[in-house]
Amino acid sequence: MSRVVVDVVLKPEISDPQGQAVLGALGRLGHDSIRSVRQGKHFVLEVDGTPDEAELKQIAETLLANPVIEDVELQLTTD
Amino acid sequence: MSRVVVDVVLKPEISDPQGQAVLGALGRLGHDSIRSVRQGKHFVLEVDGTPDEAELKQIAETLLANPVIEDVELQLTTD
Amino acid sequence: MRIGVITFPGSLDDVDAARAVRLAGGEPVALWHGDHDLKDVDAVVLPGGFSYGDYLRAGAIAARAPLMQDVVTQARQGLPVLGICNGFQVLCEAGLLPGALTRNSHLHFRNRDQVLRVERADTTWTQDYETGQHIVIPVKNGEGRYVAADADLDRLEGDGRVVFRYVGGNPNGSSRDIAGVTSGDGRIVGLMPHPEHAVEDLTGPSTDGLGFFTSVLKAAVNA
Amino acid sequence: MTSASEGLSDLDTGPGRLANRLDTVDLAASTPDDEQPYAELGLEADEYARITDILGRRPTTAELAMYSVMWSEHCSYKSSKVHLRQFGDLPPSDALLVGIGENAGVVDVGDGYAVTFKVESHNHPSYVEPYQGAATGVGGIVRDILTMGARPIAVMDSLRFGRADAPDTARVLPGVVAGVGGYGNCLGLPNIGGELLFDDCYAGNPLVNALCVGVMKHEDVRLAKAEGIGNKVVLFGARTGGDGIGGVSVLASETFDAEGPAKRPSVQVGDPFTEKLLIEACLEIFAADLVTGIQDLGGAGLSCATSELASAGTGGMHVDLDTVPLRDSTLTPAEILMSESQERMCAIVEPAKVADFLAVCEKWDVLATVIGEVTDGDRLTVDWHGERIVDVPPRTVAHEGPVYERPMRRPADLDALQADDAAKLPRPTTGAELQAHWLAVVSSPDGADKTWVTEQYDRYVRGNTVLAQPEDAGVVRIDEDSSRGIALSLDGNARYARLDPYAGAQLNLAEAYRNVAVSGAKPLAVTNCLNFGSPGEPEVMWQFAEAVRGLADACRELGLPVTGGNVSLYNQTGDVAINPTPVIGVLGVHEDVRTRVPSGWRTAEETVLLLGE
Ligand SMILES: Nc1ncnc2c1ncn2[C@@H]1O[C@H](COP(=O)(O)OP(=O)(O)O)[C@@H](O)[C@H]1O
Repeated sequence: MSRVVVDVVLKPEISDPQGQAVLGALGRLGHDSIRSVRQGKHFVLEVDGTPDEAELKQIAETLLANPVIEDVELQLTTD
Repeated sequence: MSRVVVDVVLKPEISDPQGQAVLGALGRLGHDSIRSVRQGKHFVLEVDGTPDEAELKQIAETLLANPVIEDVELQLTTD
Repeated sequence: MRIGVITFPGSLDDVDAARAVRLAGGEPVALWHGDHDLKDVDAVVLPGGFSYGDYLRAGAIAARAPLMQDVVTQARQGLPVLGICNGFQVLCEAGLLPGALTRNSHLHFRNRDQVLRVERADTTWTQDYETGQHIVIPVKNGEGRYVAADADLDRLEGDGRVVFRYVGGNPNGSSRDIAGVTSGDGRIVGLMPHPEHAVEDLTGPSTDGLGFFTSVLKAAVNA
Repeated sequence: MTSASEGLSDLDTGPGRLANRLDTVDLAASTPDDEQPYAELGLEADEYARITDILGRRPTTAELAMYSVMWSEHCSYKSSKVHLRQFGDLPPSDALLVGIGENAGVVDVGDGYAVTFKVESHNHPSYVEPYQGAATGVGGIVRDILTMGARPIAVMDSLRFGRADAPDTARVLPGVVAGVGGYGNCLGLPNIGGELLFDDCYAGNPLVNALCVGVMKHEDVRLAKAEGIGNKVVLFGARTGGDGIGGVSVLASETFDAEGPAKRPSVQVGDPFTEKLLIEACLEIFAADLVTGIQDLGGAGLSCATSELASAGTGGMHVDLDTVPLRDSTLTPAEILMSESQERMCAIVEPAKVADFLAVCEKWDVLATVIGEVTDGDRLTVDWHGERIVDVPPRTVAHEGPVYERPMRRPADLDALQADDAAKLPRPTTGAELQAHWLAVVSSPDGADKTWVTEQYDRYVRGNTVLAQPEDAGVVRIDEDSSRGIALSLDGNARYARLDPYAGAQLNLAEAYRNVAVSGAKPLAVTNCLNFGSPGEPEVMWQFAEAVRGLADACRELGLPVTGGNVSLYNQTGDVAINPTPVIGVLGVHEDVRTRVPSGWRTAEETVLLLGE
């Protein structure tokens, strides 16, 4: 069985109100060295057998993310 | 400047309806090899200067995650 | 009796909570999240809404607001506190109440008139009810699923700290149908449904919510 | 098709242009023959010629951007204006405090209260990114209402999708509903009603129309105009980013075809939390009397806000574009002027009040920046890095755009459609057939229970909702002491409008009117959202003209003013237009909401009466 990690992040040009809110909170709590925060999604998939990379890529790009506003990063680890 | 990535995942014993919903959708789309999906959060922080690991750990464990239900993983990369 | 209602950025039901206090015969006092001033109130209500947009986790950022430090200190010394919906989430995030509130199991926001069973009629906020009484008040949330580790839930049940349970359908998938819990001393209560929306026949499904506010007024008189 | 944003990036680097050289007014004057990509930006050759005429030279890149977005169908109403005039020509109504032309009309509802309400479409963005498209649709209409000086108090939504069992409906519908709910719920605005209908014609072009209503005292009405030389122009709310650039012309004014991600995303991500703070900050600013004019930033962003404020005002305006807080430092000046980043407002503030204004914004964590001032004269000027990049008469941008009398033709298939009436259908003759008919009717998604949708909307927040789902009209209390309140209904019926747009629009109005009246309210005013196909199609233009004429005639008959509305054209997939879909909102007043009449049988042995024919 393999583990696939998919991180979905907003495209850099898209505004990220959640990240902004976290950044604001960090500032108020005195963590002044943090310059920016972006918040995305983190998926962990367990896949039977050897994963089909093309299939996973397609899943990531069409179901897990909306390519209009999001980018994806895929990491595969086979146990 | 450094980049810190924090992944927040639900503790294994906490049920994850979002991951479940994704898994259901994958099944309906014919992706039968996916056995499980868990959905978490993915933060990318940009930090001025050399990051203070202890401070970042504290931020991750007390603000970015709720230790009652979530676990965190921290990765640091300095440019 | 002076009952404080805290406004955080993104609080929505603060006007409603203040109205409920007034209709129950109390004096609502507006409190601001950024101050360090509880204005000598006899009790505090944390209202519903989306403080800080509910970004990160519902209630997480508000739990770290300046005024919350004062609330935590005074609550530990016995100041009655009621957290409604987002207020409940804030109290859990601030560590004043156990457990956590997570995304509804069906993943949708849900607004409906909800039947609750009162499990404890001896807290500061529920003494005008009877144990076992059914009340109807609106529920409306997207992150209202109460969760905690099983052992913690067992302990909560054992200690009698479950104050309300959903009856006739669980609107968000909460563990053991839990709708509200209390602190060990019964002075801090948090629940997802909205008693402040059930205080007038004209605008609510019932007036069953008034009891929360009349209860605390009684407690304050007897204190 | 080239998107406007691609066209734009050509502007600074493309052929015929000096690469990386800022296109200033001086440069434009000295290089009159430079070719400009006006066509890619959606402008016609004669429109471009008119701009050159107005300016006496070719426009700069930034000016071209401004004209192209402001002269788009979405902002200029160039195809619909000649018809919409009929609404302005309706007999004056005593109840009307502010009429068509402002961000939203204002109606007197008694006891010194005024109510403003309006519907707006966000159809195309909701197809591309259902959640964010619908969410930002709600955000936009709420800012329109706020701009008038009112506290927004409720929202409604009228939704149309392809067939309920079409696969794409499963993508679009849940996202749209979650977006309407996500944004409205987070703002604390009760949702008091709406519509949910299905038809094949919306499969590639769903309709998302959102209504907002707000209340204020008469003396609190604010207008969008820049007055008082030396007064400051303050931009407040979210930072300006690269989102939504070209959205106005591409998403709202061109036939939509999915062509994948653009370089600059034409979809915006909404931030209801920031909007909630904007609402509270604005209301505090209004209460302290700190603004002389105010405008929200919607389609066409700063181009629209600055030119409209200046055009409606008495003087000119100067803006220093370098002062605009950016989220993305790579934006070109033209992009900054066109950006449709959400949750922004623009106010005109007397210099002596600027400090107080900024203090209120700071209290609510709202970023506010002085970006310019009202000037002597009648030009709108914009500087970038110390050089002049815009110098235009603002009226020519905002209010004196092109106006077209588009050709019209009665649809060729209309006679056949009308002749093919229900009387010709075979009647059920057996019990089994009758049962099948009955099942088909009761299982129609249009008639189905709407709880799956309405449960995702908060209808209780603010504690003044007297009637909401499943009632035909929403009723909201506006004064707790007197129990004065308002009723609203939002209705459309595109099948009627397809069969006869004139009568169909009238029937839609009658339905909304009846819904308000049966709640016990007195109907006072009308708003509308007119969703049609491409204005380049004579048959679509005919449908549009007929619907407007029908609505205007019916309003005259009922003695109601039209206080505002929205036109959404280019609703089609390929060559096929949606059914003409006028969506009509009627506002009524309740002197005492305690006397409202809910629908449904309440107690046993009530008498049932049928009124009318
Ligand atoms: N998209 C929507 N948003 C909000 N409320 C809606 C929406 N669609 C339907 N409703 C509400 O649900 C109820 C039932 O709608 P509907 O079945 O269309 O009723 P009717 O056929 O009586 O007009 C009404 O109160 C209506 O306002």
